[in-house]
Amino acid sequence: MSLNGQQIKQIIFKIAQMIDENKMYLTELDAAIGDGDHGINMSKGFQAVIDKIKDDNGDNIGDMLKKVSMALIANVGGASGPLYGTAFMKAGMWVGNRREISIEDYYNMLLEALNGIKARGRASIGEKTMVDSLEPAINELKVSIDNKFNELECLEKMVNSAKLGMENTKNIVATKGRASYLGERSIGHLDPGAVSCYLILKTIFEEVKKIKG
Amino acid sequence: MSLNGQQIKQIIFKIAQMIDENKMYLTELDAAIGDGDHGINMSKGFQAVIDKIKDDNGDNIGDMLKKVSMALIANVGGASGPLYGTAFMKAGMWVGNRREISIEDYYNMLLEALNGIKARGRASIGEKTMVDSLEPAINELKVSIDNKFNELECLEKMVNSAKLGMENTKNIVATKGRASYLGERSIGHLDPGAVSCYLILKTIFEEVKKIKG
Amino acid sequence: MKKVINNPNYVVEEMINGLIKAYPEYLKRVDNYNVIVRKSAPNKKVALVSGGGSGHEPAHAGYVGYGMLDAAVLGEVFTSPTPDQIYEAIKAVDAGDGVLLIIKNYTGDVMNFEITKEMAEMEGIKVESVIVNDDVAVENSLYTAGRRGIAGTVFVHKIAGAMAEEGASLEEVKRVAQKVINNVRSMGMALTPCTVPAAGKPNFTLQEDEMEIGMGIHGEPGTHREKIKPADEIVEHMLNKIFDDMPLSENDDVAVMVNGLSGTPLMELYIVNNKVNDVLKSKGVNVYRTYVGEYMTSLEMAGFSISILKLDEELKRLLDAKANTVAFKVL
Amino acid sequence: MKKVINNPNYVVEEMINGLIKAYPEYLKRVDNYNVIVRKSAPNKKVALVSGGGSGHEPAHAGYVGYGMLDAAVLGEVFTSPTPDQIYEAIKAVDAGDGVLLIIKNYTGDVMNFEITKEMAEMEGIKVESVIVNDDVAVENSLYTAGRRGIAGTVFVHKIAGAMAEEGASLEEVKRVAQKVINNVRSMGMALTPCTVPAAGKPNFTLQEDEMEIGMGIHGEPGTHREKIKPADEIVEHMLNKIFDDMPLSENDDVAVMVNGLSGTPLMELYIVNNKVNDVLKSKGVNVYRTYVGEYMTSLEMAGFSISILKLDEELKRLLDAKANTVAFKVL
Ligand SMILES: Nc1ncnc2c1ncn2[C@@H]1O[C@H](COP(=O)(O)OP(=O)(O)O)[C@@H](O)[C@H]1O
Ligand SMILES: Nc1ncnc2c1ncn2[C@@H]1O[C@H](COP(=O)(O)OP(=O)(O)O)[C@@H](O)[C@H]1O
Ligand SMILES: [Mg+2]
Ligand SMILES: [Mg+2]
Ligand SMILES: [Mg+2]
Ligand SMILES: [Mg+2]
Repeated sequence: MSLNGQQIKQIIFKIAQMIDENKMYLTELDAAIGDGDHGINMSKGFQAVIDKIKDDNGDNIGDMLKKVSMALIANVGGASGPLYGTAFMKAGMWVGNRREISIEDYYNMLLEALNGIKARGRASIGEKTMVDSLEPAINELKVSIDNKFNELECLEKMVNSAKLGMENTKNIVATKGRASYLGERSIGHLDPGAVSCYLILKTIFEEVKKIKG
Repeated sequence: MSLNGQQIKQIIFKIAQMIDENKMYLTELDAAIGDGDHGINMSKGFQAVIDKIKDDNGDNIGDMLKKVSMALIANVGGASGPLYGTAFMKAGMWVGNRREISIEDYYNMLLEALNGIKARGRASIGEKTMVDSLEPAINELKVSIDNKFNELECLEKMVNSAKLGMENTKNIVATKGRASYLGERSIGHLDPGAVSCYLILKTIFEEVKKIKG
Repeated sequence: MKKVINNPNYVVEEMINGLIKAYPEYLKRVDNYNVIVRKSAPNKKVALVSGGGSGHEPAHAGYVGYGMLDAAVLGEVFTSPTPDQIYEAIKAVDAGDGVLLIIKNYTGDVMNFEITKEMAEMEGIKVESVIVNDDVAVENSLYTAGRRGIAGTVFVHKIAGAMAEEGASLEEVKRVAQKVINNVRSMGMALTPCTVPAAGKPNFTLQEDEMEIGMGIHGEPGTHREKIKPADEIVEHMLNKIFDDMPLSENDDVAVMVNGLSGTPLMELYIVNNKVNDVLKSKGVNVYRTYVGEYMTSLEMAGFSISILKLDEELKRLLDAKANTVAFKVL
Repeated sequence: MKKVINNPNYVVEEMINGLIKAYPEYLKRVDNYNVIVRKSAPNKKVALVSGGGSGHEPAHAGYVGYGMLDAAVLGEVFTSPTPDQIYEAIKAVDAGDGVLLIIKNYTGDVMNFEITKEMAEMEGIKVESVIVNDDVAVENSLYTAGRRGIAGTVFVHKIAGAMAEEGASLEEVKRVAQKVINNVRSMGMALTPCTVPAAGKPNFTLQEDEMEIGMGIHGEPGTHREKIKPADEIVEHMLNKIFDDMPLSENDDVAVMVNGLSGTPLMELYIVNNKVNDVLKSKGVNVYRTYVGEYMTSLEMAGFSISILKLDEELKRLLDAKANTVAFKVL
């Protein structure tokens, strides 16, 4: 698909806007099984992201993503800050000073991000966290790429899989994060981090579609 | 009138009973302009009085009244404990080892009690306290005795005067005790101590009437 | 009534037991009395006795120990202790050098302590007393019960206690206690009422958006009731009332106590102190020491009081002297 | 929301300012950061850094000083501080002998502190960390986020701080901190919720006659909710949960902390301690020290926690070592 730094920057801006629009929704999800701040946290963090990269010319994708990471780490607070921060950090480290990324690069960046999140959060799939939308999405993306589907199709399948994973968090008893204190009582609720992660993947797909479609 | 120690003891028992019956009333009066414990305090104190003198044979009136005083001081708590305690102490000191008291003795005992209360509370008439029922009552008693009215008549006039004084506390701004913190807002309320004092004088009169009538 | 208690009638008894069990290295109880004395005091020194109704913890038992009180007498909740109790405290701590009674200015307290003083004097014990009246919410005049005693009392305990520990005479200890009283002013406010356990219901009511300014530590009425305002405005108003009563000049040294009534979190007390400090600095007043915490509480009431103590060199020295009590320590 | 504040968004900032203005002899702030450090620390010693969300005052800034912490990092209310803040604290206090991070076991805290640890290590600073997880209301298993860190943390500050003050190495300080963690268990309960200022409404609801057993210090759910019971029954239940997790034997020595969450008056905490002490004594356990007060609060929540720390000779010595901080002093 070959996205350049400027395009990636635009996608990040769109993500920030989307998070802001979903601030109350994410916060309400978190109020049900956490401490009711996920939307507030994320929106604060992505505001800082915009500030941090608005003057970045996108020449060095790796550096830009590290800036995103630092902004998230320093401003989101809570659990999701270090997790998303680590994700962007790992993605940025993988991409290094490449000036464009392909769908395969994108896959590798996501995989690095996932591994970063899992290591940081000591989490695996099925614990009712953002991992539950991210991991199936990445697996699906891999399969689609291996099947040589066209790029938009790959991304679309990835988003659908993220959505299924996200919806499935309703059926999971949380064993990580604040929701784990609820035990069985966490069943029936979506995990806010899984939702924000799905929304981010969806935004990426939609933006790439606009650029490429 | 010549009351002996046994008769005085019976009167004190009646006072205790009357206080117990008026416990809630006195407490409600105190709740309006104080801390809502006057009835509770007094009733606790007079229960202790009964305990303390129930085996007293009444031979030494002064000693018996000192016991009453100590029981009140040690058990009423709050402002009214030391005040009523001082009153009985002073009355007991005045009566000493007399074995019977006349109406003149009774007057002198009350006068001592009043002076004790005023000294202890640094109070004078018109400050919305028990002094406001006791002092006019004593003055009236003095006039009646000087006029050579019969004893029951003297006591009745005393009680009527106490009642007027007590009722008049409604019109007074408190300048002593807790009610003084209310300033003008204390107007319109009876002073609980003035009421308990009136009720005690009234009980004494009624009991003497039963004994002598 | 939401309280962690067993029986409303035994709260004081169980509290005393829990306190002694917690701090046997500091405190012991006089058998059968609601009197708490120092575990160990020097044989020869002026003894300090304070007390009052319970419900103001850590006052006063928390201030029994090295450099502060020798005994605290605990009445029922919000009720003055009786003379038999106070007398027992005096007897327990008198070492022949005399006893100073530190009394808060409430009619019941004053009378019960004064009766006891007369009793002790009759027994040949040298007893003096001071009456703390720092609460400027109440006007002080010959024609009222006078200002109430509130959190400023803790400064009296600290400073008179340090003086006694130095070995000063009863007259000297009384003099310095009275100096503190003359130089300390306080004012409080409340956001919520409190419930005396035996009563079972709150002693007054405040609307969800109301506060009472000048509220006493037993819920006695203050100067007025109004809608809640920002902390800074509340502080400014309270300080002005204090300054009206005790004007401060540039370069005056003061100690500040921001005292929580119990329900108010420390976070809010620090926010209050932020403004108190600013106002004092803007007047050129030098804040020598600040104490933020719960020193004289009112059951579970939310609210706070501010106390300002004007200092001279003697008071500074005594304020900073070593103290080792459960609730007040100076190393 | 009844609070003495100015603006919900600035409570942490104003609190920090009020705290520093109150205790300039103990504390200073790292400019532009929510980091509070000791006014003066020896040049060479292992540095202790703790922190977490605000709203738990006096934790943790109140424990900065001689014999305890070197720095506290203050997050927003009930929100972990971010790595840039924690990093600043580490840099401010590292004297070359290494830094121990004392972390309470919450996902956000653990991750933010660990990221920072990696950042500091990359800069060549020797950093170790321990994770406090004393709350037995949560089951500890590989398959949960594990027990939460609550008031037992204060024992870690005290004991590791004393060890560092003695001049021990980072490894030694970490060892003793971990020993405390292995030997301390706590459990809490709540009578009322609390309100995060920025949220403006309570974080949960409890009926007038209900309490929640096992409640966390941010209002995290506990083991169950039930009708209020007498204090003694509540205490017995909580202690049993603690003993289930950490059995005690006859002649064991323990330290006890009865910690108020802020809204509960000291009177009730003493009543609680009365029972705690009785239960321990009836098991033949020796109560070496007791601490009753507000050590780790939860805004204005009413409730309390009990912490039991099993002691050996080393822990006793360090517990009793001199400490001089705003909220914890040992003479
Ligand atoms: N250990 C973990 N591993 C992965 N994700 C986690 C972990 N803990 C929490 N999360 C994610 O973080 C989300 C909560 O984020 P947020 O509300 O911003 O933080 P906090 O819980 O500290 O308030 C959860 O919904 C979950 O998806
Ligand atoms: N200084 C005083 N002199 C005389 N009487 C007083 C004085 N102060 C209070 N009283 C009387 O005491 C009564 C209150 O008694 P009580 O409620 O038992 O004590 P408290 O006010 O300590 O709760 C008042 O109604 C008043 O009559
Ligand atoms: Mg959250
Ligand atoms: Mg959070
Ligand atoms: Mg009363
Ligand atoms: Mg009373």
